[in-house]
Amino acid sequence: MLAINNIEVVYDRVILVLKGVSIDVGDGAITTLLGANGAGKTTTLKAISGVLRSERGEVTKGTVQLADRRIDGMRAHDVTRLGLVQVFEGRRVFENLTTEENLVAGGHVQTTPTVKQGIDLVYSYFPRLKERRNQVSGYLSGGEQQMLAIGRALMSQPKVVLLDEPSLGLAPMLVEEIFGIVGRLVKQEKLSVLLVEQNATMALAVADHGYVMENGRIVLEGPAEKLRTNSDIKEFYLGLNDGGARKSYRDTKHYKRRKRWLS
Amino acid sequence: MTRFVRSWLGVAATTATLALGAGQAFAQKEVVFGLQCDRTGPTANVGTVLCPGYQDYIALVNSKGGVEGHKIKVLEIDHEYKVPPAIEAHERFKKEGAVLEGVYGTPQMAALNKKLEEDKILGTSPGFGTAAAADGKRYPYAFPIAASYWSQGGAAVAFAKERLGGNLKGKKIAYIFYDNPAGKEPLAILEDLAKSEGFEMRTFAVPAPGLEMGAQILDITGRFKPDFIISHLFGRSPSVSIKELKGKGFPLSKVVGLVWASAESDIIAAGGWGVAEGYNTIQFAGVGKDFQVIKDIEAMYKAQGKNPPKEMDSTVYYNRGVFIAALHVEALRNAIKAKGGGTPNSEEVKRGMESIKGFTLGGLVPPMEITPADHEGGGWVQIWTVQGGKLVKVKDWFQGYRDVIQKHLAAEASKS
Amino acid sequence: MFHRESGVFKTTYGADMALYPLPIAKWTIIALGVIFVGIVPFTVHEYYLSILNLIFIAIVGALGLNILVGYTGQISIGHGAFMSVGAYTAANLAVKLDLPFWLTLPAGGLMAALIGVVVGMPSLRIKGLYLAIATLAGQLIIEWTINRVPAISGGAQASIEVGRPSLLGFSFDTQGRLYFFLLFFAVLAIVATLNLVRSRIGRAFVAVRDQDIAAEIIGINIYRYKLLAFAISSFYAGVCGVLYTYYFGIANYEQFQLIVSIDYLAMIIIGGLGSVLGSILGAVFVTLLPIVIRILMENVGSLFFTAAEMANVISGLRLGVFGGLIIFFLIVEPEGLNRLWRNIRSYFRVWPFSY
Amino acid sequence: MREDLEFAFALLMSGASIGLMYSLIALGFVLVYKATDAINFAQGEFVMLAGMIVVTVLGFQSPLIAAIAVVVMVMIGFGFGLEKVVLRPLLGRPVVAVIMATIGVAAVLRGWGPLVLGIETRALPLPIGDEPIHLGPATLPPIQALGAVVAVLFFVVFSWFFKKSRMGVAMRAVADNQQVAQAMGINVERYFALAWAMAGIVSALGGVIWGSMLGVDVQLALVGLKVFPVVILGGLDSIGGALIGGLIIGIVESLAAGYLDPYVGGGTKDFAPYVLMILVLMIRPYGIFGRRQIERV
Amino acid sequence: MAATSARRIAAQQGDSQLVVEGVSKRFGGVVAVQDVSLEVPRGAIVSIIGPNGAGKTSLLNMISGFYKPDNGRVVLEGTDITQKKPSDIAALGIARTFQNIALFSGLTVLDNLMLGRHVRMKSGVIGSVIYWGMAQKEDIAHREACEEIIEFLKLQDLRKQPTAALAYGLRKRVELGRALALEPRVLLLDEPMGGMNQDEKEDMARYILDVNQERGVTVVLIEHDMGVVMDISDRVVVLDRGRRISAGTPDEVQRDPVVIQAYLGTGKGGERT
Repeated sequence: MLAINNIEVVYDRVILVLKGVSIDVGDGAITTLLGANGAGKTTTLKAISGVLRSERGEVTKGTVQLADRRIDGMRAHDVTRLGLVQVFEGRRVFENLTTEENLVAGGHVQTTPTVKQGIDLVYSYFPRLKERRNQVSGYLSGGEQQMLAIGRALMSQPKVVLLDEPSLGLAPMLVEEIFGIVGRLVKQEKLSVLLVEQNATMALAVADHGYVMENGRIVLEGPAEKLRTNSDIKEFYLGLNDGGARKSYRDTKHYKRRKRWLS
Repeated sequence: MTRFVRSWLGVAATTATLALGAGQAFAQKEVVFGLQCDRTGPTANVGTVLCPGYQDYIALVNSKGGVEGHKIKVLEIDHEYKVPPAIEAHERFKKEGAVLEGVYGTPQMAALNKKLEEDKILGTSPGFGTAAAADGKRYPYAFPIAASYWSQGGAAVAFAKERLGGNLKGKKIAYIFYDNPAGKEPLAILEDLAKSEGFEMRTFAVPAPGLEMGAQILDITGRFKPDFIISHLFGRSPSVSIKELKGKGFPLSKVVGLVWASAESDIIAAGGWGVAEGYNTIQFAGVGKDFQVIKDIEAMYKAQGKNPPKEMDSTVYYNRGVFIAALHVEALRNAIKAKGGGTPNSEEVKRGMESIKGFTLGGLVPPMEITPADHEGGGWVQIWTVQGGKLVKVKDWFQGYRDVIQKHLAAEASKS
Repeated sequence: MFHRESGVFKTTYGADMALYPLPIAKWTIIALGVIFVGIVPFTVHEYYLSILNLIFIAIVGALGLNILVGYTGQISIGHGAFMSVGAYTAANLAVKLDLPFWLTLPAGGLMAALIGVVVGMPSLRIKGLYLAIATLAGQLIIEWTINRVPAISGGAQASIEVGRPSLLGFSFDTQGRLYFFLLFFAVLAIVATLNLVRSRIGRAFVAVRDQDIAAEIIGINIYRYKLLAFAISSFYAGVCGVLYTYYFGIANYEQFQLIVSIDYLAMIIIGGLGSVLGSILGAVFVTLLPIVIRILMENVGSLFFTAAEMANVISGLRLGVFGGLIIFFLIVEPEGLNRLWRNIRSYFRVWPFSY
Repeated sequence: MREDLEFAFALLMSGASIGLMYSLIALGFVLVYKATDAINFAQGEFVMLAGMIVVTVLGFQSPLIAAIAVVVMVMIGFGFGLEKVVLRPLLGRPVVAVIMATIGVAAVLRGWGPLVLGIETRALPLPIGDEPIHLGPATLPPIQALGAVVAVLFFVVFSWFFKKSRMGVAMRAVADNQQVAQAMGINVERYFALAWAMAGIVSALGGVIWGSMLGVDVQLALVGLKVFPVVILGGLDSIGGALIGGLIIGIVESLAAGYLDPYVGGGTKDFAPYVLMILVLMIRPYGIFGRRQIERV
Repeated sequence: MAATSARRIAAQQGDSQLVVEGVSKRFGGVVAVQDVSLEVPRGAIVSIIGPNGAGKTSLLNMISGFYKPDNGRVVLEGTDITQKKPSDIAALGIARTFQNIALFSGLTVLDNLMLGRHVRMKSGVIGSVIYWGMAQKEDIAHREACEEIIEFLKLQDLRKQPTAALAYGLRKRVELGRALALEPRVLLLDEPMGGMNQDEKEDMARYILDVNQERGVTVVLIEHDMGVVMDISDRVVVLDRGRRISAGTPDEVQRDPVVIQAYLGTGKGGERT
């Protein structure tokens, strides 16, 4: 569905952030992208969705292919029109708009009747949003805002959704609820999802396929169940010891050097 | 790299031209006049007409061979009504050896007063600046050379008295003024006259920029209901006052504007000559094109194969520019004559200015007499009234309450 | 201030925190001192000294405004009014009590600081444009008050004449003498600002600018520091106003209207927000720009325009170029002349091995 | 007594009508701020430019309606261009930078406008007559009545636009978060340009009406000074705020001049609105109708 | 585990360094915190957990004085600090970090730490302007204290770097350093692990434990990562919709059915669909 081939991203014309990244997002599947802070995960998403341009970044090499169209170098609003939409980390809703106005804005590329249907569809997945439809979204709770952010993205009738850290700052129970809904969406609405997560346990639990990123490069990839059993992944992303049991933070030794796959 | 080189090229070019500019002063035997202008600031409506008038008159003089064999070079500097550039302008004039300078703007004149004295260069401030500067002993280098705000105030009351049948006892006069020092200056005279002439006066302040004065005009026409209005406004506000008074049905023939509320542009902006019919204006220089000197300037343009500039149609300010230039030239002429044809220095030009007498330029300049004691030259004004689409002279050169003005000047002098 | 270099090792914290961390910087300062004290005033025409004098005064005001806007992140478009507060305070003291400049100068500054704090009060609750407009209100109210209260303004003309400053019988009454007078205060202001911004208080100002909530929670009383910034900034403005007063020989509020506030804002924006060197460069630039444009046009413009057209073209051009340059700097070099200077310097430092 | 009441009523009417004229200018400012967060200190110069264009076109003997059409088109184009060249590169920069940039724009317009379009003061006659409209004891100049009507009309149209139309909602979304709006398929640049173009339309009509009232030359730009107390009082991003703010400021000015001035002998109407504005800000730091910034720690 | 048990004993003896008594806070009509009490024993690590919008950060804001509670009071070592200004509370020794990093981005790492010592410094305006002398001496003295923290947090290479350019995890560490520079008696940490990967979390946990054990600083922690919370806390307080629903040792809280129902869920995150 979505294929990223060996892209490079440069910020401010000098800072090389992505150094040849290739990712395949399967049709109707959840693909997850794991990695440390600053590894370039969010940049990858922005490079795909085209919002990079507004941050003085550009794709200098490689291609991004949505179905059979090249979308690298396209502007964000055109990419969205083609059926790919990004949900930003930190649930960036339009704080001064009401819930429903957020949804209307999300359906900007669609016709008015489609927007009406879309709103109903979103409410069916997120009934809580319906209760809050006329509330200014800046005052919604964190979980509701995350739901709104996802629901708003659905409004453009996307084929591919880029989901950036939906669990950030949410309570464990809400995280579960949201991932549950995402799972249902993928199945019922035939979505393809590229999921960026810190919460590797959760991400690998819902994903079909996974990539691990370090310093702007993909260092590891494979089916999710395979990654779950990888010993490096276990230690550095899941916090498990060799025996598979969780080790205590109390026992962590002093500031060990981080392992690098490629050094 | 390239940006860097380019910026240094710019610096080099500037330095070169600076040097060139310095060299030019020696190019020719000539006398330098400095002229400060506001062509872009809050009073640009004055400067953009007045300064061309000045320039044209000097060009005319030069085209006729100059003054007693001396050509005049005018150095004009636009200070945008800011004070520091006015200081810089003065220093530049001084460097270029200017023998006199036309200052423009009340705060600029205030800031330059001391410098003029220290550098012994005379500066003129026709129709603005402090009225006390008429006293040549106290301000030896400041030359109002036209009716000060005090004289204008006196003249306005004199005119009101005439219009109201020669007696102001029991009458009501409204004074509507721009709420700044210049606007307040005539108050001293007006209050004094209110007592001696027995009229009731009330003041109505209009804060800058005076784009709107509905409430003040309501107050005047609805509550105070005066017999006469003296209007001392600047910039855009005169036109607003004319329009508002007209709208409230107040007879404009009972209104007189001091010198900065009296130009054609004010009448045009107020909605045209029809709207302003009857409005009276005080002038310190002649108005209209019916002067030999104006015809000469037109002829000069025609001789160059050009049409006279549009600025000439705005005769009030244009003629004032000519007026200032003419007095400057006359001062120079006197100085050269006194020196027997030699090139005078600034001190000598000052004495030349102080001996101006009987120079009327065909009626554009009043019969003023500038003396070491009186730098105002007598405080002469005319009254012109809007009649049938143009300004018509209704009262020739006169001085209003000269005795009262003198009394105030004496009082000021005793203070310092 | 002018140099910073890697590859030099400091062995004490004191050396690491010094104002001029490199020996070469010390020599630059000494050289500048020799040029500005020993050479310039005795070789340059009085006209150019008068321009330098205007620049010196502008530097004091620009530094003050930069402390408020650049370092503390508060906006003021009422600085012209603070200058007039300083001016009238000094003028009244000088005329009515016959005080010398070394008393009237700090007095003017202090009074301006006091008024500045009052005008800055709204900053405790409002930010950004709202604050800018509140200070504009301060400007209008101060102007009105001075215009309306003869006890302050000295009468209908709102002008108070003051004599030239003098010290031990030496009167600073020519451009050449005023040069030393103003140079002294400009240097004093520069050194004081450099010290202030690297001190505890300067750091706190930047903290208030960058993250006011975090600043508060690590123990910086943001209200106190916002007002302190207004006070210090207005103190500079007041001193700047007093310097103008001595330089003009008169205090007159019409010399300090809104347009002055805007000119000073232009200085620090063009020079560089939050930079001492930027304030200096900005003051130089804004003062010189109209002069340079005019002189250029006087010489080059006659090729294209008649004398009559020239006058209008020069005026329009000056305003147009001034506005254009402000826009240009904001877009192309947001950090202002300060940054441009650093680029030039680093170009030279590696010269001839660039690129 | 009756006379006092009549005077008070006349003051109110005079203040209200001029206040709506202020709203007309302020609306352009609010539109731009609401959609793009940019603060336009050149609003007065916009109006000046529009006025100059109208009188210049009228100078070619063209009918008024054509002149208005031309000025609306030119101002739309000007708004577009200005956004692209000046404001867009300044996105995300501190308030003071945007303020200063628009002050720069103002200087450029004041410098070049008169050079190109004529320095002299010109009248801008509108075919609406001079006979004041009588409203009981108060009279209203027809030009102010026209200004008030246009201001209210704009208010209705723009309120509907932002609340009800999808384009309006999209524009508010852009104002809220540009990057996210982009990702929702909204062409942010087009909406920014649209906002400036709308401001251009408002300025064009503001220029026609104020130009007709004051005459046209460089000083027409001074009307821009009136914008600030109006928009701050009403709230920077509120269309209704601009309307009500204008009304309040106009009335306060009027009452200050009528009742305060006689006691202090000076022009209080210049700063009375600002004092009121500061008082309001102390209670509501975001203006009467402005939106509270949603801040989280 | 000796240190831990000593602390437990201190807690049982009621040596509470920080006491929050029945505080409430409403915003408009919304109740953010309702009648919440909290006792923080000297030298303990106390964690506050709960769903989003439970009022955790609001509670922290009330302790650090950024919000004034509608009811109740906050007492630090016997001093009522409820109505004190945030800056005064900081001066009394309560430091904190923020959920969304709030460093002074225009300043270097060193200057950020020096700012942390602001309340421990005294030079006034005159002193600062003259600088040479008192202010300089003071700056140097405090510089030493900051260098010590720089060493502790392994920030030596970054001293003169502007914080805006640092990686996320490092910025969190600098923020911790800035809080430590204050020489706090109580340290409030708002999601110090938020957005961190495993590696960074382990480092941060280690630092928190060191701060607590070696420097004897009492720690109040908001964190969503249950692993961290359960491992390093001495006590856990659970909030839900502004109310305190449970409190106790990590084990007690983990087993509390109310907590499981409101917050933790099945505890086997994600294993569904």
